[in-house]
This record gives sequence, structure tokens and C-alpha cells, in this order.
Amino acid sequence: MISLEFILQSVDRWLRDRLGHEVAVAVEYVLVGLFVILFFAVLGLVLVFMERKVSAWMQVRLGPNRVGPGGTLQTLADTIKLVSKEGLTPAGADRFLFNLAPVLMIVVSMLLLAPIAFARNVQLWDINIGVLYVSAISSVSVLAVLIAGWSSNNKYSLLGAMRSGAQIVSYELSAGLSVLTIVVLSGSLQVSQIIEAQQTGWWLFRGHVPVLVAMIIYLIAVTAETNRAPFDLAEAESELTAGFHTEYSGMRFALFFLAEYANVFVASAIGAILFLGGWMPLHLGNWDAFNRIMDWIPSSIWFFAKTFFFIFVIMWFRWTFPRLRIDQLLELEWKYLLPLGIVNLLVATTIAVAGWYF
Amino acid sequence: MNASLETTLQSVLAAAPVPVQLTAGSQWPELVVAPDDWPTLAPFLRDHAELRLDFMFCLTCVDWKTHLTMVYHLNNSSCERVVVVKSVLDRQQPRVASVANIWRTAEFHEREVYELFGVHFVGHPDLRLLILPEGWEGRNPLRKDFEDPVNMIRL
Amino acid sequence: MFKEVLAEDQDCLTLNVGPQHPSTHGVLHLVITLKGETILRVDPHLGYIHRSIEKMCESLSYRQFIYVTSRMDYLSAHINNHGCALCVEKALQIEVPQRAQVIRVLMDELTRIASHVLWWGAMAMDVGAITPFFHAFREREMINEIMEETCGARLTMNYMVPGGVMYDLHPNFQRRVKQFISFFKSKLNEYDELLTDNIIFKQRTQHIGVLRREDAISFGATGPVGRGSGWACDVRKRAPYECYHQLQFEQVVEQAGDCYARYLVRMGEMRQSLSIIEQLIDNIPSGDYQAKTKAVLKLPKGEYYSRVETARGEFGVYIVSDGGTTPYRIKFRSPGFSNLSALDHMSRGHKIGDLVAIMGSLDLVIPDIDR
Amino acid sequence: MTLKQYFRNIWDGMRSLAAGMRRTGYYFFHHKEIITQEYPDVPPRLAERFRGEVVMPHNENNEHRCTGCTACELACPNGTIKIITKYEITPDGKKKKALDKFIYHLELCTMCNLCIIACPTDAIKMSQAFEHSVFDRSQLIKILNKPGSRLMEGVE
Repeated sequence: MISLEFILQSVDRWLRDRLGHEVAVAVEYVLVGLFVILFFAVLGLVLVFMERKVSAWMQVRLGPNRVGPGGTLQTLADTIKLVSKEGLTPAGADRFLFNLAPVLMIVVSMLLLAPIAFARNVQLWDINIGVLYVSAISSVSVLAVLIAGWSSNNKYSLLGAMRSGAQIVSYELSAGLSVLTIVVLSGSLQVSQIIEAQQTGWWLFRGHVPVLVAMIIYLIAVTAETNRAPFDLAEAESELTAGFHTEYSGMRFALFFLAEYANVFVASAIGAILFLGGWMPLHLGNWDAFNRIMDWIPSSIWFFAKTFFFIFVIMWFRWTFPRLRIDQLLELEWKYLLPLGIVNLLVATTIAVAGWYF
Repeated sequence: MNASLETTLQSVLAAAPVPVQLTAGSQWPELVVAPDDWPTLAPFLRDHAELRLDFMFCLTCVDWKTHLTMVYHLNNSSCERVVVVKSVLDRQQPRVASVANIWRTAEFHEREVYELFGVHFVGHPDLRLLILPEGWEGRNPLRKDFEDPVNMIRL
Repeated sequence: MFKEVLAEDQDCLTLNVGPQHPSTHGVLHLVITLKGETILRVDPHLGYIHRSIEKMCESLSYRQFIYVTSRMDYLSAHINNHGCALCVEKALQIEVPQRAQVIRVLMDELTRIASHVLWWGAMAMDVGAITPFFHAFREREMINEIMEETCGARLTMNYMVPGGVMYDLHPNFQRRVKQFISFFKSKLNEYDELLTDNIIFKQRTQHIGVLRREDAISFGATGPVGRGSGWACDVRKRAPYECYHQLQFEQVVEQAGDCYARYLVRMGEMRQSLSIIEQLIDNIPSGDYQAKTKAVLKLPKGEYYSRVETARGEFGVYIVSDGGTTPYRIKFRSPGFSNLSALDHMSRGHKIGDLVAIMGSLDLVIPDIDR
Repeated sequence: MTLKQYFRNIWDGMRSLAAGMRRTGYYFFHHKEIITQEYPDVPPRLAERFRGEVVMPHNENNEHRCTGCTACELACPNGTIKIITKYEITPDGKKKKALDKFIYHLELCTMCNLCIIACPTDAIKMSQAFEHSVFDRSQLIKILNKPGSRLMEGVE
């Protein structure tokens, strides 16, 4: 059967046969780098188009429908426009930091792709502290936001960046706690092992209420961490015009834009891995016939379907809710999510230790 | 209703601290007061138990070419009791006391009249241009002799 | 780097909100002084779209000046025109036929709903929810189409003339209005689902921008702003014009005085307007839609003032006539101008996000303020 | 705040949010509710009273109904209409005022309909044309009476 794993192994074998071990590895590194960049470009196009269609349908509109079949090439046209636009640097901006911020932002998003398992045995880097790595790297993006806000020499940008700082640092805790819930249940920080642990059933179904609560908290926290509505205070269109990226235009703005969607993808992918078993197909007890049909669906499809489900939910949030205020945002975190998360983690630990899960 | 309001006004104004001239007016009773007496009369009208004219719904000025007339429309907040107060100002040096501390809506309306008619409100907390751009002091668009340097109709 | 940030006071930050800003709904310029994110002072700078309509009207005849007032509060254009027509009629003592009165009231109430619906969407957008804006436009579009069919235009209808209305109702009018009523009633419940009951929206608006009753009176803040503060200031009840005294409707008054109270007042007013339309739509008297008037109107020397209740509050027209064919002086008392003057008082001590919510709840229309 | 109240807050909040999400979710899946008008592809239906621009109808003999009385010019608040008259010799030898040029400045027009109402002979009316954008504003100055047109018989 042709699977993503099979294709990659064939490529690897072919390269090793031709070039020898060392050169082949070097070539593979380059290929992986190219893949990440290409993947990001495609991801940006797909997700922006998806967001437009989702928002349009919720807003009783048609959405993009002119460029290409069903408007599918609209985002490509927009990308071309953004790339060909002049990138202005405001007078009085700190040029070095101003240019650094979008690059830093996108690099962080790219690094986050490393431990994600796209299909059975397809992973860029199966680091043994996978989820910890994700938590650690994702908090670097707040630096990019702060740099962007500070270096723009614009008060709106500064306010947006400062809000973002407080917000990301706070919500990191809740996201971490809900990730820990799964780590406790799986007994490993390694992404591949967390998925393996869900062989007999996804954690969402096996882990009782604590996992459900953890999933809800995780969704809320990553929505906040990726600066998306209703937590888009760093951008807060109606208050701060565009927040930290007010002064950015052209390609540098496009990088911020892309990074936002990449972060949403990564956050949803991690969510899918933790709670819905990553590429693991849906298995129901002893229904062997059903389970075999589910196995027949390629693992990459399973992974992307789950990821896009989470992405859809995050988009659904965005197009339904009003925005919170900065103090309410922090109140939600410190007074509701964090205590709940801690209690939830305790309950989950008890369950894990006692082995009460299915 | 108008007639009863007028009788009330007659009795109330007899006790007014300053001389006030009461006329029937075309629609509502009108009071004419000297600009110097206005700051004494205004709190009296607002706080008098029988009148309680605590809602100022309009404040404007009319340029009569020979003089300016300030027009204040006052009303009671809980029932209809409209009284119009007028005060005649000198056209060259229009000065009148501000009532922004009595009816706070007057703060913006007086700023508007200040720039459009050039009336100087003594005691106004923040008498600046509100609508016109900076550097327009002294040219008052709503006066009858104002000529716009850029006249769209003649263009 | 941040020289101007650290101006005068070391701790304060001066921020220009506008003239071009997503939440000022036009070209309002607010200079706000901040300490952190807390607002110390709001200083509105007006005049970016001041057209001096009052001066313009001094050179227009009494038939012509009415159409200009559509350009002030363009969301309640009918009601503005109505106020002007009333003032001219009062001066000339024209008896408006019953049919014209009912048509005018119907149009006023439809306009009020259209205006409040748009405000609802804009308010949602101000607090960060974008979807309600599009839903609001769907209902507004229905009203606009009704207006277009009868009045010939969607926004600046110029349907009121001294003595009545410009032409008779379109034959489809009653049917389409009834369609709209049944459609809108179901949508109002959706509005509640999307915003009224939403916890985030409540958090954003309750106890924000509190205006007490005596302050509302002192600032002359009329309309839903005044009624949200517990002040029954509806001109339709206080000094009824046209056939309002024959109609059954309630004045929606809330006591809290915060943004949410103003929100509830407007939501209640939409329902009241619907009930007014329902009372009238099947009882439009037959007869003339316009009283006979002279071709050239000359107002007798004197002063005339008429008041109407627009979607934003009390709108006054003050005409000083010297007996000629054009007004000697005309003054429009626009509700937005007085409501705006309370903004500084209401927003002190709140956050930037609250300022946006307060501005949304004031329902500012900038051409109305600037005139 | 008691613990019960704390969880009550969370529960109520979640429920109110779920109500909103149900509403947007409904619209996401019900595409027949979409109201977008695909304007250039599907021409809009305009009401017959829609005011787009002032036109002067001519009949098949190239005759219009305008006597050049300038009532519309006087009624217009913006100086949109300019009427130039000329003197024509009627068959019985009398000099008679007639319309030479009806100049209409579309760029100044606010479609207020006052000229149509003022016209005593119903010579002008509003058309439903609304696509008025041009590259040069001088193209918006129109002469409404067609060249060589004359007054319809019987219109005074």
C-alpha cells in the first residue's frame, strides 16, 4: 500500500544508494527545509481561503468566488499582491528590529513543525521531550510580537505588543497544564509515544471528564496564544487599528499573517495529537470490520482531518464572539482557567495512577 | 398649558434677583435678560422649585447685523415646560458669561458658538476651537458678513 | 526613540484616535490621554466633515433646505426631514392630511429600526464580533428596499415635503412591510443569542461608561443614551407630533446608565417600533398624501422651533425668518453633538477597549455631530 | 463568591457562548440563507421609482415636452440645471420662447427629485440608470434635449 511513510522511505533508500550516507543525510536536510517552506506556503493559501469561506458562510455571504474555480485562487492572487507591494519602514523605527520581528515570528512557527507526526512514522524530528519542546518554542513568538510593537515607533503597536506580552505569558500556563494532563496519562513527553498510547482509543474517549475539560482549556488557551479572536487583543482591530503590526506592509506583513495561520495549524495539530490520537484511526472496541475500514483510510488523512476540525473550531470562535478586554482576559486565565486546570490535572493524575481510564 | 406656564413665570420672575422682561413669544414664553444679569438668572431658573429648567436643549446665536442675540432653549426634564431666554450682545465685542457649569451641555455648544459667531464666553472652562481648524480665530463663518474665500457656487 | 510618547508628563501617553480609525465610524478625532491603558481624558476634535449646513440653508428656499438635512444624520434621514417639514408647517399653519401623517410615522419608525439595526451591527463590531454586522445588514437591506420602492432612494430619501409626503405609498408597501415584520421578529431572537445574552458581551458592556440620570440631563444626552440613564426623554411621548398621541407604545427606560442599559433600550425600541408599525400598517387612512401648498413658500416673520425624536435622540430645528423665501438663520439641534459631549465624562478611568464600547453605545454619526 | 456560584458562572457563560456558536454554525451549514447579490453578473432589480439621473423623454418624432420655463432650474438646490432658451418664429409669424439647451450637471445632482415635481409639463423624469462612473468629470455634463429636437405639439 502506498503511504506517506512508504514514499519517504523509498526516497531515502534511493538517495542513500546514489550518494552514500553522509551526503544523503545532508541532501535530506535541505529537502526537509524546502518541504517546510513549501508546506508553509500551501498552508497559508489553504487556511486563508478556508477562513474566508468559513467567515463568509457564517455571515450569510458567498465569500471569494471570482478568481479561479469557486474563488480558490483568490488567496494566491492576494499573495502575489502582497509580495509585489512596497514594504515601508516608518521614519523613527528601529530598522534592524523592525525587519527582524517578522522573520523571527515565521522561524518560530517553522521550528514548531519539527515534532509533529503527519502520518504513521512520518515525523521531522521525534525528540524525546516533544510536547515540552513545543511549549518552549511557542513562547518565543511573544518576543517577535514585542519586538515588532516596540520597533515600529507607533503607540498603537506598542500597546498591542504590551497586551500580547501579558496575554501569551499567562495563557502559556493553562496550555501547559492541559498538555500535562495528557502527558500524565500517556506517561511520556515524546510525541510518537503519546500517539502510540492511544492505540486502543483516543484520550478524549478514554480519559473521562478530565480530558474533556483539558481539551476545552487547551482550545481556549491556544486561541489566546495564537492571538486570535476573541483574544486578538494584540491586534484588536476596532481598538488599536492593527495592533503590533500596524506599521507593517507588503511581504513583512505577509510573514506575520502567515505565521498566525501556521501557529493555528501547529496548535491544532498538537491538540489533535494529544486528544484525538494524531494519525491514529478511530477504533471502536471489538467491531473488527469497522476498525479494518478505519485502518484502510491513510493515516495522513486522519491526522489532517483532526487538525482541520480543530482549526475549524478555532475559526468558529473567531466569527462568533466579541473580544474580551485585557483585564477580563487575564481574569479569565488566572481566576478560571488556571485553578480549573490545576484541579483537573490532579484528578487526571489520580486517574492515571489508579489506572481508572479505559 | 402655555398660559399656565406664563402665569407661573410671572409670579416666579417677580422674585427673580435681576430684572427680566417676559414676552409671550411665538411658541414658548420668552425672557429677555441683559448679558450681565444672565449668570445670576441661570442658576435661579435651574434651581427654582416651580420651574426646575434643568435641561438645556438648544443654545445658539443669531446675527442681526446690528447686534447678536444669544438664544437659550430651556426645558424641564420631567415635564414639558419650555422657556426661551434671549440676551442681546454687542456685535463688536460680544461677551457673555458661560453657563457651562450650570448646564454641562453648554460647554460644547458654547465652543461652537464661539467659533462660528465669535462670542466670547467668560468663565468657560475650555474655550477653544471645536470644529474649525487651528488659526481660524477671528473669522466667524456664521456671521452675515462672512465671505468664504473659496465659494463653491461661484466656482 | 520614543520622544513624543514621553511628552509633557512622564507617565502619560497621548494617543490620537482618529480621524481615521476603525471604531470612530467616520472621521471623528479623539485625543486621549492615557496612563497605561487607563483613560485620563478624552478631547474630541470635530469638523473633519463640517459642511456648515446651517449656513448653506440660509441660501436655500423652504422647499429646498429639507433635502440637505438628510445629509446630517444619514441613518435617520426621514426623521430629520420630518422635523424640518414640521417646522415649516407650523409656521405656515398647514394642516397635514391624516394619510400623510400616518405615512410619515410609518417611515419614521422603519427608519428607526433600520438605524438601530445598523447600530446593533456596528456595536458588535466595536466590541470585536464581526458576524453580527453582516446579519444586521441583511435586515437593513429589506428596509432599504422598501424605502427604495416607495421613496425612490435608499439613504437620502427626501420624501417629506412641506404639507405631506412627496408621493403616495407604493402598492407593494403594505405587503412588504408585513413580510419584513414577520421576518424581523424571528431575527430579533437571533440577535439575543448572538449578543444580548453573550457572556463576553455582557462583561464588555455592563458597568461600563455609567452616566447617571442628572448627568444625562445636564449633558442634554437624549435618545437611547438618556433613556438608558433612567430619564424618560422621548419627544414622541413628551410633546407628541403627528399621530403619535393616538398610538400605543411604551417608552423604553433602563435605570443602570451603562453601555448595556443603552443597548437594551435600543433593542426594546426596535420592538416598540415594530408594534407601532403593526398598529398602523392596516389602518392607513385614505385621502390626500399632501396638503395644497403655494409654489413659493414664505414664512411669516418670527421664530419657529420643532422637535422630533430621531434614532439618536431629540432633533430640533430652529428657524428664524425675516419674512423672505429663505431662512434668515437656521439652527439644527443635533442629538449626537450633545451625546458626544458626555463622552469625556463617561470614559474617564476606563480602558481603551471600553472607550470603543462607549462610543459604540452612544451611536455616534459623525455628519450629525459636524453638520 | 461561593464555589457553587463559581461553577454556576462558568456554566452560564459556556451556555451563552454555545448559543452564539449554534447560531453561526447554523448559518455555516445553511447556504440557502446567503444573501450576496452577484452584482455585475446578475443585474440588480431596481424599483421603478428609483432615482438615478434626470432624463428628458423624446417621442419617435424627436419631440420633447420642455417649454424652457426654468421652473426646474429654480427648484434645484445645487444649480444642477442650466436652461438656455432661444426665440423661435412660429408659423403664424410670432416670436416664441423655446428650449435651446437643457444642460444637466450630473456631478452636482443629489437626486432629490425637486425638479421633477416642479416641472409643469412633465418634460423630465428620473431614470433608473445608476452606473455613472466615468474617468473625466466633464463627461457628466449632459445636454438632455437631443439635437434637432423640438417641442411636442400642444404642450404649453
